[in-house]
Amino acid sequence: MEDMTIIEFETFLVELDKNIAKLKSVASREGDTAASNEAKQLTKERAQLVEKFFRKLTAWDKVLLARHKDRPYTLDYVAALCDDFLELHGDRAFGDDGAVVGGFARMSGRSLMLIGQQKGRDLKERQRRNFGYMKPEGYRKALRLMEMAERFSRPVLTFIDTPGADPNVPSEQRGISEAIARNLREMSVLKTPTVAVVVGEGGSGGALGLAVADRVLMLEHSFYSVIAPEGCASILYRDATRGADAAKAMRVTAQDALELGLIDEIIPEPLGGAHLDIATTAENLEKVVTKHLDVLAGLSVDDLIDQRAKRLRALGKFENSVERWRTAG
Amino acid sequence: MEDMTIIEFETFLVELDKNIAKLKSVASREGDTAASNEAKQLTKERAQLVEKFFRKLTAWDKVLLARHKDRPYTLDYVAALCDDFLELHGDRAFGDDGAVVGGFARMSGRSLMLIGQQKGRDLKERQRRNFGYMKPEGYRKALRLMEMAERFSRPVLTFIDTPGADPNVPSEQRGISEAIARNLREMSVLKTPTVAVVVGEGGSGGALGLAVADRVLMLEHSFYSVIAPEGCASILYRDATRGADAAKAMRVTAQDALELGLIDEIIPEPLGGAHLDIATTAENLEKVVTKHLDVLAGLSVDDLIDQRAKRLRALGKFENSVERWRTAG
Amino acid sequence: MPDWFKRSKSPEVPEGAFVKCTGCNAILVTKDFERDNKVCPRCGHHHPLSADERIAMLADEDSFEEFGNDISATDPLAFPGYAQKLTTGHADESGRNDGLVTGRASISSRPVVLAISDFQWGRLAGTMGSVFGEKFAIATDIALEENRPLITFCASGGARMQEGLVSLMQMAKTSHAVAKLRATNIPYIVVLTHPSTGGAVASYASLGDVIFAEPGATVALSGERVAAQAQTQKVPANYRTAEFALEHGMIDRVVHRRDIQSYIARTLLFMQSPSK
Amino acid sequence: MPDWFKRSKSPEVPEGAFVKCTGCNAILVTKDFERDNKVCPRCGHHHPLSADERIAMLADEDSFEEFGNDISATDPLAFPGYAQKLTTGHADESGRNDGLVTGRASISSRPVVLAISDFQWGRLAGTMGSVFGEKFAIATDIALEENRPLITFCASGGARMQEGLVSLMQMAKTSHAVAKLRATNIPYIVVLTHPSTGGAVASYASLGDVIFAEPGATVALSGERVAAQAQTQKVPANYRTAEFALEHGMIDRVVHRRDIQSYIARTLLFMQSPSK
Ligand SMILES: [Zn+2]
Ligand SMILES: [Zn+2]
Repeated sequence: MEDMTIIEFETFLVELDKNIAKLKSVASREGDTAASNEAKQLTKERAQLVEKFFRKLTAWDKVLLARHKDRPYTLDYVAALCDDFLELHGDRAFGDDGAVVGGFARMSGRSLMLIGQQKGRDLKERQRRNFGYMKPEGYRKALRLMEMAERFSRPVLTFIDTPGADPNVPSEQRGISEAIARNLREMSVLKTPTVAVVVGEGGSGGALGLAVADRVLMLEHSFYSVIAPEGCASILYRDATRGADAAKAMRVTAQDALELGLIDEIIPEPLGGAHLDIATTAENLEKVVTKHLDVLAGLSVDDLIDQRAKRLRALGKFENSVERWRTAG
Repeated sequence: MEDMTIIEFETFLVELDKNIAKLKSVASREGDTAASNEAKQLTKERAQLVEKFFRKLTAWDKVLLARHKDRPYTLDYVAALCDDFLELHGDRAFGDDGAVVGGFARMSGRSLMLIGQQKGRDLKERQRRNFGYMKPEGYRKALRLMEMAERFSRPVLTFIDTPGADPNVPSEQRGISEAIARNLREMSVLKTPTVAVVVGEGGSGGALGLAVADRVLMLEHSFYSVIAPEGCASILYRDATRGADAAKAMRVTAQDALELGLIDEIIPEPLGGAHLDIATTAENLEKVVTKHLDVLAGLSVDDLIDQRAKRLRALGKFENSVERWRTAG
Repeated sequence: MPDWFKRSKSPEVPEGAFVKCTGCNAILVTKDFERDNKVCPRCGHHHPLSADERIAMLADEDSFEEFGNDISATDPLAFPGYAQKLTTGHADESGRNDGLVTGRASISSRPVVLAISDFQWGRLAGTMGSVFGEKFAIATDIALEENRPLITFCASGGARMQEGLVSLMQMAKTSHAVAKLRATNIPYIVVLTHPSTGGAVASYASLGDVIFAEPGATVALSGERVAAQAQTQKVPANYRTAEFALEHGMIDRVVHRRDIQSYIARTLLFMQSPSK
Repeated sequence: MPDWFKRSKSPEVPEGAFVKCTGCNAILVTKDFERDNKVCPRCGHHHPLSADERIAMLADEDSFEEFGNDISATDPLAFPGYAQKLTTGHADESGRNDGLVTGRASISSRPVVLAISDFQWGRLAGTMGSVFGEKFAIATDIALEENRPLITFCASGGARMQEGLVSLMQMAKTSHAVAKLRATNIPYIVVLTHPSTGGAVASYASLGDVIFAEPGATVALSGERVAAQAQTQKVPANYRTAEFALEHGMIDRVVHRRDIQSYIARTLLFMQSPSK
């Protein structure tokens, strides 16, 4: 059990559930008390196993959960949370990037600009959405919508879920670096409240390009990393399969990010992960996001910008002395 | 003589000059006084013919002069006028459009952002510069440079010389309409003095996209038109070869534009056209541009924006009565 | 006659009670056709609407108050044939002075200013002349003074050639008007209808905070003939359509005519609801 | 070792008095090579320079006053091998605390702030960690307080993996610093040198009012291997170079090293000369 990944554990649970079901069926068909008792016992043990497993998820388990094929995506949360969502399209210069959706949303009686990275469910949608890898036109569409929100004094809520920015030739040609950099700059001084929630994969600069905000939140089993664990592993260990070790070394979990002071709050997921209960996850998310939006709405624009500036200026871990390393050699 | 176009007239002059040269050569070689006198006479008549021809240039002659293969282009004026010119490239999003050049310029002791449409001299350069047809990335490059000028409180000087915006599929794909429209909007409120000079062809929206300014000037033999004369002719007369008639009907010359109150001043060209004496043309241009820049430099930004707003708001010829047309039928 | 003009002509009427769809040739009951805002239920083709039909579809009942109808064009160039077209236009049953109809109205009880193009007026193809520019500017002034969103429906062949350079300048005038709205954060919504071309899309009609378009509408800078002549490469199947513009990021949505009122209302709700 | 690292290594020295060009293998006289700022006169290859060499080339004599050298990294994740690299870096002869060197200087008598990357420091490939971010922010603060233009030379492998998410945040921190410069119209000039990749170009290094690049410098978001793996289509010959970036509109000019000082001076003259 100890060495199982979350995906293996889920497979194990499926088998276990089949066994329990079989026992129950025998018990009810043949009135077999022993079978009935065993079913009860196994059900109890199952719950304990799940508890135990989820109490000590590894960083790699979090990575796998964040990438889980059934993980809720932005549009799943939109469906669960929003009374209205009018999706808007296009960067007004080149195209409309399917890897990011955005538009007017009504949530808890509030109008906000909701922008989220979006993967696809089936192969066709995945291709259309480029597996969540945003292109330059995606960042530019997002910025257009954020600037519109600023003009009309609406808060911006972003959902982060990407393996990274699109690394292909056409994206380099159209300035993927510039597009991300510009978003970082403009989001850092956007004159309206902004909240970013990492709901799945927080893949390096591609994630950050939508995540410079007054509040950065993470779902319990999401992760956020400067480089994909596999990429780190291939540099660090010259072995891309050692992603689990790299994930641990880089401390990519929501709990790590909170400890490092880089995020504001972790949004709890139901036991077993968000995909097992989207409604509850969405409810938790709404509660936390609303709490922060309420606080931010109470600030003047000047205070908002000032607090965000302080927050950004303070990022980093360093010492005011160089002695340690000088003497270490 | 009456029916000659300017191009035919120039050909005629070349022949005439050959005759005069021949007569002079005979005169000097053989001491032929008659030949010498005839040469003098022809030279005198030549000057009168030129005077006379240029006193009554048609609208079509202006069009032909503005498109003349030897017509000075933006970079010719830059070479003649600027102590320094540091060309800058790119729209920071897609490409660098060769049909427009722009950069830091020093002119008459003043730092300004100089932006101009640029045709090519030889076939290769013409292709590289797309014959002066700007693409979306050209308008976006120009806007980037204008916004930089605004940030650093430098005036913007634009040179207009284009048959029109690029009408091809890729330009539609990348939003040629949006790019022009955005320039019109942003130039209308740019917080720095702007002067536009039509130096050659002022081809419809493609020209206007760089020509919303505090002062709009035109070289004496340039033209500025809502649609290419040939395009107008093909709609109006169903005959694209009747450009001369259309040019007259649309009143496309600098003199017409001044009369209609749409431009501020006409910059004189040397007799025979700018291409016969670039240095003098550039000198005239510098004098007039500097005069206007001096006036604009004396205004506060608020006054500048206010005057430009009034100017734009007042564009148009209409009456405050609908009676005339109601009763005309 | 330009091709788009032919394509956009009103449906033929074989009998008073029936109309033929210009999209699929289906014979439709006129009453149903009118009720469907002239959208064919069979093929979805959106037939042209007059400005009055648009206003009826869009504005709360009896809320429309027109303004700007007291000015008219002057034929500043004495351009061949222009006076005749102006006379025809002014004689038309709408009683309008130009192809742009402007007025105050409310949409779902929200006060707005409307600026709606009528493609047919004067057989001038919704072109932008001086009166267009001035009415658009007046509409903007009122939007600014009364803090009302400005909503415009575009149907235009571009700048009005018959007014020469004066008409080109209307692109600058209307774009500047939009700049003023933008500076004061007054919502500006554009709906592109068939056809939205030339100077219109190269100015005010590409500058909406939000841009919607009707299905199948032509949306392009260049006229069809210019486009055809200029092409040296393969032209995409949906070239110069609203769907093409959407694909290339130029507009926010293609919206069926029956939904446009509600999309505008939802947009205004986003832009205008009190901040919380 | 990444490929760009190999390509950018210092020239081999067959004898003390000679160096071999890594671009064309020409044998060059060391004295001439140094005088030419390590640009090969034969093939034009721009060899790497240390921050001190850059400063000597750029700043008026004796004008450079360093700041920000009193802070150092903390290895917040206790990341494998990081402490060793930091120790090595601090032991290097430059006496620096990080691959970013910051200070006041003047260029053609104009006061500026410099932030110059040293690719070699700590064998950390000019990566952006917390010290990089803080020094860049201090440089910006001083530029703001003293109204000095900020000039940065980029040579970076991107964010510093060894500091995990903390280093990713330096992209936000430096980009925000640029936003502050921009809001106060203080000139910000970027020079991209080999290699300018990853988080650096996806933040402060793509945000210059003006961006110059050295010929042949790698300029790209993705590392070479990632790029190679990800490609499904033909890769252009100059892919990921300064020349490619210029062609695609991302930078203003590719500038030969001997001209860079003068290009910066001319740019400052434009941005700072008194308005007339
Ligand atoms: Zn039909
Ligand atoms: Zn060499």
